[in-house]
Amino acid sequence: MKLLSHSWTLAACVGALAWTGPLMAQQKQAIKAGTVITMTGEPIENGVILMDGTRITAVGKADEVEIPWDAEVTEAPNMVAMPGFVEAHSTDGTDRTNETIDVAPFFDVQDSINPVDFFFENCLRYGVTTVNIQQGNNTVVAAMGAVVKPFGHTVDLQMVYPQSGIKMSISPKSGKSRATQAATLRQAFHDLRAHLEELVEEKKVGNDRARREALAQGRDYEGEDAKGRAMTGKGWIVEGLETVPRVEIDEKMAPLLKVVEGKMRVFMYCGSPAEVHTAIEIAKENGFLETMTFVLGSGCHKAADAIAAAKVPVILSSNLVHIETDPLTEEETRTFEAQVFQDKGVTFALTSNNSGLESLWYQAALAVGQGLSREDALAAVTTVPAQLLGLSDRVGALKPGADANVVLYDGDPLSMRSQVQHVFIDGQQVYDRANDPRLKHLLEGEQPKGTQADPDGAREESAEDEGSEDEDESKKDD
Amino acid sequence: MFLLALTVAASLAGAPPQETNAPTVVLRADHVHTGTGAVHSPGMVKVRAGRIVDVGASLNTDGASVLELKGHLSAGMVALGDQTLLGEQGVDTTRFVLGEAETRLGFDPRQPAMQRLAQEGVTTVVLTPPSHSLVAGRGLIAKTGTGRVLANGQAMHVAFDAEMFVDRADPMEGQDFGGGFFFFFGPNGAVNPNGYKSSYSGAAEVLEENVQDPNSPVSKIAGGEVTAWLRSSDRAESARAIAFAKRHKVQGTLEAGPRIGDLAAEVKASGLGVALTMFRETDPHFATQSALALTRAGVPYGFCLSAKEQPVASLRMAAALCRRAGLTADQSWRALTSGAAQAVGLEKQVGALRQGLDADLVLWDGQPGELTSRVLQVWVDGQKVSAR
Amino acid sequence: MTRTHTFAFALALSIGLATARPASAQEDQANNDGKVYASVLHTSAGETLKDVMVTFADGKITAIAPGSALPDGYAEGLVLTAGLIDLSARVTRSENAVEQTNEVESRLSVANSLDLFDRTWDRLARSGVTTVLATPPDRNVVGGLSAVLKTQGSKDMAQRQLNARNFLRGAMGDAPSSGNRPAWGSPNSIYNRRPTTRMGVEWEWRRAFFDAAAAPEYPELEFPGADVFRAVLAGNITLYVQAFTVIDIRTAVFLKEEMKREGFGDIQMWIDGGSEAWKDAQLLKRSNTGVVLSPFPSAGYSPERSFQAWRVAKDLDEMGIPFTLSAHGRTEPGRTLADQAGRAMRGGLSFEKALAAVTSAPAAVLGLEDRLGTVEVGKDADFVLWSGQPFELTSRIIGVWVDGRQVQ
Amino acid sequence: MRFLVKRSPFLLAVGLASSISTGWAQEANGSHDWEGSLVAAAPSETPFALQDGNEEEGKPKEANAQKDDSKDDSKDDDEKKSKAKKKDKDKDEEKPEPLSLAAPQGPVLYLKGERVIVRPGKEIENGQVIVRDGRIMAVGTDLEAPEGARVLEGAVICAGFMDSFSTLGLDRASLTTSGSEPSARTVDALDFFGPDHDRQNALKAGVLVAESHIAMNADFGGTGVLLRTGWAHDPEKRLLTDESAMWSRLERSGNVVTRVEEVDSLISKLESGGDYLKSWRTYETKLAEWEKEIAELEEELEKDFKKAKKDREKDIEKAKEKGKEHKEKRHKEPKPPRKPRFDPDKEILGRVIEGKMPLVVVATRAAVLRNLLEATKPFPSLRLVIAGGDQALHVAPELAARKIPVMVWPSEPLSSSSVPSDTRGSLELAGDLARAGIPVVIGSGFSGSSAALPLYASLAVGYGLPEEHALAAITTRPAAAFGMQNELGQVRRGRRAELLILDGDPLAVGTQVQFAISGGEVVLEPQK
Repeated sequence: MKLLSHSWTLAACVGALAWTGPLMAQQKQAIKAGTVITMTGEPIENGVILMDGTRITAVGKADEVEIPWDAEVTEAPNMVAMPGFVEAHSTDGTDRTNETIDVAPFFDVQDSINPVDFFFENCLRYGVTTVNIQQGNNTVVAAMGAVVKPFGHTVDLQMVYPQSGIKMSISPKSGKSRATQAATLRQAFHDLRAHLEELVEEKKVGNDRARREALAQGRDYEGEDAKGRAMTGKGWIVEGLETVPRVEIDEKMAPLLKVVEGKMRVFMYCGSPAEVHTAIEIAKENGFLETMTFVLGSGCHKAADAIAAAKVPVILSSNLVHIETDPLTEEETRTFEAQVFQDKGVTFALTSNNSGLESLWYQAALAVGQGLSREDALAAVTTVPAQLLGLSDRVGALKPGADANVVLYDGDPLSMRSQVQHVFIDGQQVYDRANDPRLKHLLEGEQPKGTQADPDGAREESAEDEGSEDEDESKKDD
Repeated sequence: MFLLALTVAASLAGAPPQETNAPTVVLRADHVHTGTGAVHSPGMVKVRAGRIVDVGASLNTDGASVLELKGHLSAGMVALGDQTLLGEQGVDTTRFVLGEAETRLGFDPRQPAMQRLAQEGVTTVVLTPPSHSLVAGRGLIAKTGTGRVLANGQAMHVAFDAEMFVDRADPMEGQDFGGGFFFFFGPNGAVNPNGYKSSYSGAAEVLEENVQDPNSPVSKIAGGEVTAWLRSSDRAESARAIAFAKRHKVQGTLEAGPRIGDLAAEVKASGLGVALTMFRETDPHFATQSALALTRAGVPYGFCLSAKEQPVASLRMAAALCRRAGLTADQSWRALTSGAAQAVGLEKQVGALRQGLDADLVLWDGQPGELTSRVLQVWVDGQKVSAR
Repeated sequence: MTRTHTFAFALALSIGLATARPASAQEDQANNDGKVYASVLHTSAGETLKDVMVTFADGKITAIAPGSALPDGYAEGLVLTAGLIDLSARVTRSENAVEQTNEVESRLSVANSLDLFDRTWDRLARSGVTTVLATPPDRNVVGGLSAVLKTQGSKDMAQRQLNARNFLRGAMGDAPSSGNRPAWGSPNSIYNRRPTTRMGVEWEWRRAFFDAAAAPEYPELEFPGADVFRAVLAGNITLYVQAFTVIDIRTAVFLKEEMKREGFGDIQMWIDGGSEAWKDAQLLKRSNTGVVLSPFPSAGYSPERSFQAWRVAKDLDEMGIPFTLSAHGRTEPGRTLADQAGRAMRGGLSFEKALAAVTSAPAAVLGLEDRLGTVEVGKDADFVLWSGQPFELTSRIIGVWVDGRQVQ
Repeated sequence: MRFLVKRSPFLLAVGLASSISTGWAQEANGSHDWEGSLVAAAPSETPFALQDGNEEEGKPKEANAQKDDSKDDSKDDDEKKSKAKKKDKDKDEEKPEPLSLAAPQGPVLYLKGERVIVRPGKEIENGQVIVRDGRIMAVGTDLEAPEGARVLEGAVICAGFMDSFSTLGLDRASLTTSGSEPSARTVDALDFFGPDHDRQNALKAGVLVAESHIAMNADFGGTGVLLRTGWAHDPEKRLLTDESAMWSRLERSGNVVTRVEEVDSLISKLESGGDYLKSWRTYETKLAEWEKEIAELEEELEKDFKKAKKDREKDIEKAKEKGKEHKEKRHKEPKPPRKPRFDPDKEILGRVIEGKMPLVVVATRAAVLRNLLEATKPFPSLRLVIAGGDQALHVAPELAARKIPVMVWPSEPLSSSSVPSDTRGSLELAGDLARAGIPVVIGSGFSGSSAALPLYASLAVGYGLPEEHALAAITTRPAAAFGMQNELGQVRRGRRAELLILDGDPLAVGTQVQFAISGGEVVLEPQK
């Protein structure tokens, strides 16, 4: 049996290769929709989206775009087409959100993403087509994150942009206070610098000793040529790093070196406004201010000036309206944080991470409700997160050359009464609400194929009594 | 231990000792703060038989011994609603309504804490019975130095705050009935023979019954025959207490929390005095604002003794903080003396240096309202009780 | 155990800062008349008017002039609806708001336990809720009588309370027995009461009704509060029972039908909670029992919680069972009463039905349909002004008026 | 985030003990109720000098800090409250200097006051003060207002009050954590974004400078900060120093044995810090020697390289003839010294034991204090400050001799539960300590509020602390305790401009702050 399966897979691969040629060619598609929201300009009434393989080739008015004869056309006259939502920062989709050790930049989230996690199924249901998976906030320096598609049986099939950035936190992890957290974070960079200086020193001392030995022995000394690369970066530089081959650097610290050299994005969680100024100071000292993005807790709008001055983009907390009661006068002040950041010219993205309140469409709609314009609200869940992740040319908008990620709604995407009907990722339809097995089972009671019925009917656990009122999921501490 | 069962040899004489040909003494000091607005520098106070006969810049002193004093002379301070002085009195949980109980019978006026209060300048203290019940009986007013208990100072203590809801309703705690446990079932299965209530509405119902029942001692507070001490902590409880007082024309004092200022108008309309449980939390903002509001509304108020170790220092600090929040010097001094006396209906007996009042005098080495001043000598009912 | 007066005076004090004194309890009556303009008015009485100017005086609506021009200073696209009504607001219900010394307490009302100074009233008003039914917390089998009041107004309960229909509050299931302890063990607490099981709770109900009904003939069965039970049997007081799971709902309906069978009387009953009402809707239909739906669970990560649970309103509507929505007093964004109506619409309920479920339907249940629930001349001037289509996430509440006075 | 104390009811006490009656009884019968009291009872007979603590050897500050060598031990004849003029030995160096010609960065202020309290015990009638570039330029009685200066007038001009133990700007977690390390810095934990009432009230009450530090219950809680309450929202201007002191808490555990070990571990950690710095210094010297030696060796090798080359070629030839492999000559040279591993905790503790930063030890019991004083004797450079000190009178002579300030705060001692009630300090503690010649500092304390600091000082006067000592306890003494005596606490030329203009005596209850000047600018003025 084992031999058979071996040969079987071998044949399949060969066959697939043979087939890809025409298959790829044959995969031209066109979607005709009542309205097309391109995110690159005004929405187009009855527009067409042309797709070839995994890329969008053309977007325009039905009469202006000529559909090739061999393109498979999807007619959706009374639907709204828009680019898939982009989740700027999510800690779901992995088995555990944080390591126990404080500084662990050498870990990689790819090793813990679970492709069949329920989170990905729910992403499709709400039209999210690109997710930046990072570790949680309960850390000092966490693992390297990755941008993935919520579809695919293996992690590498899902992969869009591996090692997309390192998650750090300036807010105290459990057991630490603000002072000890800041001290540990500074210490991590201090250890890196000490390690590099030690390597360069050893190399230098070694070379000098060899040169003197040659003198003593009467040999001509031909020094080794430098096998490493000189260190670049805006924070601090260790001179002479070119003498040290990069492979000799402790791989536990190598990712941090990329951060200091500005080659690795940093997602810095900051839970309270007081910590913003410490985070900016550490980022400036260690040269990653330009590549840092703040992941903010609620209330950080108070430090918006410092954030604007440092020109750091932010990912807002899913709790859009910050509510604070003055303990003295018991006055309640409500602040819609996105507006504060917009007025101060700070680039901001919305996220639904652990919000428990539906998904990105819900956040965008709530933002419009609080006074943001529709364009800015939609941008904050499509083009802006794409820009933060450095994927502006691939996702977040319907434009020629971008990935063919398209979502079809049966009405205005921000209305309570419209649902996602179809989702295309890389030109392939990955979700169709009409035959969503889970919804069919729940709403029509239809038993999915190959499963037996729950003996006493789908007993829900949602019966709450006054005691165990369904607490808002955002209390889930991650 | 039953409160009632205690017998105490308290000197129960109501009025101060009335000798017929008592000596007259004239105290002359650099400054005499009458507490009614006038300050005589220098000033004299003529005292006979424990009472103030006359106050003025200069009085004829023939036939009286003159006492030269260096410093500032003022009336003794009046402290309200103290629980610390009742020592280890057990809280009586025998019944939800204890109309007949009298704190007077269980109180030792000679205890050291009373002497300490006198030495610090507090000459009159108003005690309320500690209680976990709706009505805890009659409180008492006593002079700290001499330990004299005033006859007319026994207000009926009625609770409107959550202190009265106690989980243990059964007096038989720890008493064995022989042969293991058995218990009485209340009317419908609850073990609560003493009629304890667990809700504001339940307590309100029992209070109404008692006030309307002529042979319950509580009914005497209706119409003001007996003064009342209504204990409340938050504004909702204070509002209910004020409504009750208006409904039954009750006279007396409302013990209120720091937010009472929001109800200053209602308190003024009800005619009740206020005992501010001043600074429970570390932030006095509400308490000082309430003091300002009560002063503006013309409601007489005083402060409650609260800190166990430093009661008088906390009293003077409360007045100082109200002064910093905006009260004038004599407004804050009035809250320590005549205002507090008026709040418990004793304005004709203590709280100022005026003709006819008790001779409670304190000699300070500086302005009485200043925290930097120290108490040098104290007289209560005309007798010198301590000197530095 | 001396209760030392432990309110230690905290010398560690900060000097009071002189802020403005909060408004005095007597709101001045002068400014509760004025007018409101809206592009669209949903009257909840079946009409939708365009470009409307509503004028009101002394807290009552005096005129509704459709078709009036947009006065300057007013914004385009505003929508006006009647003030929202929450029948299960669960506001300021501290431990001491229900008499727990006996298991069946029907005489006392929650009115004298409510704290009208609590900030929750202002937050509720700002979230669009203008009238609430306040009930005692569910610590007893029968908690007592309820109180109907507006979310703004005088701080004196006597003036604040509306004389609406009376409700006797009770609970099915294990909620009331959760605090109890068996009578043996330490017999020193009012919590040594029965029942400690669901059956015990049901027995208390049945015993109370049977004793009350039989007391005229057998005087020894009379107990304090029996007259309230008789008024419930006679239908003058509505029985308002908390029941979430389908088992509790069935128990409540069986109790009602048993009383009818015994000839004691036809109880008017409403269920508070009813999140599993859809599982046995026939029973409710048959017994003509209404449901005040508890807040819909947040979507979270399992569709069971959202898609299915949010459909309950549509299902009950299709089966013709009277229902209203409630938010259990929550006022954070995404959890207010308006948001519950939005979730009902996402579950399939039409906008008109959703609006009725939070305005005219609860007004009828309270017996105040002559004063509340719709925007009509003569009614109370309770409105909510929206920046766009109500209950949508993309619009928010701009103004709320209670008795003609705008809420700050 | 404002820290609202809801724990057990907070008792008023300037280290208040139930033995308040001692103040009274003690007077009458002369016996102090401390066991075997060391202090003569009647305060009025014991003359004591108002020492200004370790005035002289202050921390070296920037250039124009004038070396203040005048020791102003004015005798204070202490019959209560009399303001008799004191004989003032120090020279009157208030001659106005010519103003520097450079244009001023900040505003120039000209303050006029009927009374200018230069420092507790020394006043000028109808004086003027000129403030420029954040410093006091001149103090005198006949100064002209510089052109363009803003004129501010009031009854009393005095130095801003300083709270030596406040909790301003720190959240609860930072305050109560016991898991801190010496290298943790309070400046990272400051948060003034939450509700700000405490700080605003403190500013209105005249408290311009406050010391805050984290980790109350840790053995070493990290370095505290001295911050300006008037500039809390400006990250640079709010910090006077981010290394005010290292705080350490003793009596962390209940039982006696561990309490002794606590002192030993404190000292051993400090010593290891000192050794660490020494090891770095020896490393640097050894490295310099090694480099010199290597340089000489290299020079020599350079010199006879040609010779060595020839010899080598010969050897290779010889080896080839013998058919053996040529073996290179062994080259030996001295090894470079080993660099010690960087340890931030030891580094900071080393600086503490070398006196760069004061060490504030929170301790109350006599036994622990005695043990601590004994253990710190061999380290003269250590600048020790005692905080709490409820039983400090038992070791009063040594504290006075070593001029160790004792910080008293009006709250029950930190570990109220484990301290037997009779030892709790009483309102008289401040007075008794001052009479014993110990510099007294008053702080608002763990559960205190900075805004009431001046009232605590007044109350301390009401219970026996002479008025000048009380004013010193909230101005000059805390400045000296944190090594800022040449910077803060007095109205003298060269000092930082942290000044108040009051409408009455600083310790009077009714006094309000008219203007507050911090960092050379007006931070508080009456609303128009």
